[in-house]
Amino acid sequence: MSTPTVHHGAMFDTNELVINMGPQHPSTHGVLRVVLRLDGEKVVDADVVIGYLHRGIEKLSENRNWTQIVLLTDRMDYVAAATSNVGYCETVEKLMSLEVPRRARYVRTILCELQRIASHCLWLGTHAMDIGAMTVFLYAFRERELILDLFEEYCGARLTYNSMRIGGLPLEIPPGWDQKVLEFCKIMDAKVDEYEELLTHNRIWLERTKGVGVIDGPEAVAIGLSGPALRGSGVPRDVRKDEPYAAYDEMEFDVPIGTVGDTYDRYLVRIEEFRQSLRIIRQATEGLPEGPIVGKVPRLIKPPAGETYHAIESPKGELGYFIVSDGKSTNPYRFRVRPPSFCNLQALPRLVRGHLVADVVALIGSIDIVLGEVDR
Amino acid sequence: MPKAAPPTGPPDPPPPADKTPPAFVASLQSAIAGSVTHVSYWVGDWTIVVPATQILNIARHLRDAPDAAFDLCSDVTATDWPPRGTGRFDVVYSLYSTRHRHRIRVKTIVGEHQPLPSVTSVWPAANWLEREIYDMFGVNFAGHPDRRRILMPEDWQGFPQRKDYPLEGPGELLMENPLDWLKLRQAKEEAEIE
Amino acid sequence: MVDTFLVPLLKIVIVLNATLVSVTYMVLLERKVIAWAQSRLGPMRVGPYGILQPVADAVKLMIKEDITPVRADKWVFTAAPIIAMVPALIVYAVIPFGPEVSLFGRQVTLYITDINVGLLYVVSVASVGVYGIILAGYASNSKYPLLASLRASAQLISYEVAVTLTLVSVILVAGSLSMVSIVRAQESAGVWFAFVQPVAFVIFFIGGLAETNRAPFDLPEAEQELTGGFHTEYSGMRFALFFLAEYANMIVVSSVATTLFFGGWLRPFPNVEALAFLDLIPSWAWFLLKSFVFLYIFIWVRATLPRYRYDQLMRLGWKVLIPLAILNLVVTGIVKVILL
Amino acid sequence: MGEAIAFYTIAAFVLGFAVLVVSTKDTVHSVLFLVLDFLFVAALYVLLGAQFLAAIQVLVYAGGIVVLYLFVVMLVNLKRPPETYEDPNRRGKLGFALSAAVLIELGAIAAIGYARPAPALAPPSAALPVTGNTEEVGWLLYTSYLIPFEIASMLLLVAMIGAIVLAKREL
Repeated sequence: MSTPTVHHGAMFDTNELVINMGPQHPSTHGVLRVVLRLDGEKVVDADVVIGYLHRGIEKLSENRNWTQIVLLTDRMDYVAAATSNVGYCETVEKLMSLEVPRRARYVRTILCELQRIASHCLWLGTHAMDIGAMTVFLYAFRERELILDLFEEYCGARLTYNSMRIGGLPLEIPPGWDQKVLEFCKIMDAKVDEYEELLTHNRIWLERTKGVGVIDGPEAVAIGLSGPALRGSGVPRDVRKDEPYAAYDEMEFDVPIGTVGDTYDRYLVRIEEFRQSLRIIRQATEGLPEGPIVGKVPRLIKPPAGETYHAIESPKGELGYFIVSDGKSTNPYRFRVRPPSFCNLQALPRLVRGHLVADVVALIGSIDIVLGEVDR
Repeated sequence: MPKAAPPTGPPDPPPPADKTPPAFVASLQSAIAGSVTHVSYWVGDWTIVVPATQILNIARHLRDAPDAAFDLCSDVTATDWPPRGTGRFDVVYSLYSTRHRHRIRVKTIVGEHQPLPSVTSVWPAANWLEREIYDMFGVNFAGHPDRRRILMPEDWQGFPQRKDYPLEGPGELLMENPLDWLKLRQAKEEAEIE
Repeated sequence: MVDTFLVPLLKIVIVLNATLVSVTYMVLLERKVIAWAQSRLGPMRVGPYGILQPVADAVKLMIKEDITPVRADKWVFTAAPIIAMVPALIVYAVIPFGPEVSLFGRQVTLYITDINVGLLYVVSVASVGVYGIILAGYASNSKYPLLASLRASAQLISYEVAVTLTLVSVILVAGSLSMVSIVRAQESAGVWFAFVQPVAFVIFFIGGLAETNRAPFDLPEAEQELTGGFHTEYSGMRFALFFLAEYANMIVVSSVATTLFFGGWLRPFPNVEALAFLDLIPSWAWFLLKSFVFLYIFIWVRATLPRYRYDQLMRLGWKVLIPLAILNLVVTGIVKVILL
Repeated sequence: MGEAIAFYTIAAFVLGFAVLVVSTKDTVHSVLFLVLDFLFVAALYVLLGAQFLAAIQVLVYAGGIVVLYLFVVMLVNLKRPPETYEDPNRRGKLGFALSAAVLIELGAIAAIGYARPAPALAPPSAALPVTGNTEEVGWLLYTSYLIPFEIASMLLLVAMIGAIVLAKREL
């Protein structure tokens, strides 16, 4: 990094302090490294250094067959693995022009929304913890545990689910599972209110989040923010509404947006998304159609030559897959992920400039990144 | 698996007769002459192929023209087609308009050392995405404000996402010092001959 | 001989040991209370309900490797935890745990000493404790601890002003600086000073949270921002000393709050004869009970509130608490002059 | 006897630390010795029966002012080598002049002290140590020394405002 520069200020020579936040730091949510240049406690500039968790998933995927890749997508956003699975499978289905049965699309919707709640729980917990509210962390993890139980019952895994197949679902949902999902919705409704009681009107929380990291709509779009971080700035962009996938076109839900675009707005947006997700889960579970769970999938998956980009709304933002098939081999020619965390993280230096060190952790939490996805 | 000849590029089929390209493609063509060399439609996605030299003007037009208004650059990526020789890389921009809610894929073909103007000035979002392409493919972005490696270590040799990059990786030594690695490999081969 | 040396010495030994034991158990209490607040169990493995956890912690910390960073200022690095710990302990010299009682046929006072500037002594000794934190941050030769120690010194000095101003208004009401006399003044007034000086009490308590680096003012040791703050580079017993000093300070603040605002060892309503049965509980037990309530509130606050930011903390201290404390002082003075 | 031993021990510590304050190379150590020095001076006050003064000494000097010193010392990088050449003679001359002045002053005080022995101190009243000297100090400050006290507080106020004006130019 550059050497500290000496300012000749009004009266004294003051040194800028260069400080390495991470890659081992309790609030960088993994192995993120932020090189901060500080003037006192004020951030003059920040440089984000990533790649510590780079496993070459894109390169790996170009050497695995189409089915094996599902399992690699688990390892990207490991707090929302099912969403990555769905995104990948839908992209391949689009490439092959496969018809997915309605029941499978409904279950996908349920899983995606459960996953969104789980991911937001983790976000809420760590975000609150970064700002010092430690109890919310455990409350949020308590509810996330319930979702993990549901996933475990569905596919046997608790973190990396491998829960999708190209063309549909690998498994029929267990008997009684839908009832459990509805029960969970009932519990979660009350819990979201509990989180809000602890934080939404808490004076310290308001002071710590309001006016911190303000970014307006057009700038947020330009810098590539997506998902709740973009909606916090008042841009009603939601892939579920704009380019519906799975069964979202049959669901009724609202897209919450913020007004100012500060950390508090992003917080409110995600809290409201809890409720909207529950609403979607209820609709999908109650209206779950009967029928097959897998469409007409050829035994050997070999999409015709061509390329496509398909995006879904992951809990972090727009998760896109750009896949090129050469039509000859059994693995993709080019496998590209548009990771929402990566693109959102890009805005971090812009957001932290001029704020204090304590706000840096609040802002890292507020854009909700998972380093597994940033680095792939 | 039989070793097939390496592909030379995506088919990029032209749109079927019943599909007409979106209006902004025509207006782009008329605003900047020769800007769209090919229009393709495949599984619901529209793709235009544009010349690399014009990319900055095209990007600006696509962002600012009211009928296009592509304000969100959702992805920039590349594909490597080694048999094509001079123009081995496809650089693919996936654009989205939050106003009109439509998408377009803009594709341009560049060679290994051929400079490609960076679109960071048009879409700041492209900054890291282009850095990643540089890191992974070695595409030479001109005018990029911060052209460093992003995912790989700063002293990494080679560009891992290229198709001719060894799958087993370069080995520990190559990473640190490629010359030592070459000597070591040579010595090893000579030892085997004896 | 017995009265001048042996009894005080015995008292010092008892108070020191009781303090150190209660400090270790404070840690357990904190973990337990926070665990219950967060629907967890807390430590459960060492002994029934984890009751021996402090012993295990102490053993662990003692046998841990004690690391001194290579480029640290070794003397200061070693001295800092001691400087933090000692003031926290010697404050107990003037804390009155109870009045004079007769024990084994001898009149014994339940405090080590009662000096006529007792309150001032508490404040001045506590003000020296900040050196431990500042020097720890400086001597570690590391950036996070340095930032933390800068935060700490600014924070402690700012809040010391507010706390001292509230103490002055209590002194005005009590008419004495001696801790024992202040309790006696509450006895004769028949009311706890918390009801006479509610504003002073609130400011004192907020200031106390800040002075002991407790949530929501735990900026100098904010784990999420400064990776642990001033004790980042410390390990083993030296780290434990900082840890113990923080809890010892919490007990000091609770004890002082009890003495100044909640009648010290006095039972509730000390002048109401109808409640005389409350005297069955010995005076020191009342004192400990009241202090315990404060300690519980300390922990409770930590489990509930997020952390303040540095500038907000300073704003609260300088723009809210200090003006309020001055105003309170002036009003107290005027009322006192009018009433006399 | 015991008091005398205590006094001379403490005085020796005071002087010893004072020497260390000026002789230590490391500025932070020097500040630390200053704190110790203040603590021993406070002990001296206790010995003289002035507990109030002792407590104030610790509170204000050790706990307040020196913390600010330390603050400054830590923030200002003093390990930098001197950048400009300074005339070694000039400093020597100034030091010589200063120490000579101090010596002459000390000599004059000693000579006058010999010539005029101090008037015997009034015997301390028996009631005083029991009630404490806080009241005494208060009475003195607000009666005999009211004007110097008020002037001192004005001076401090002026210094404070000056410091704020200097530090915050954009106000």
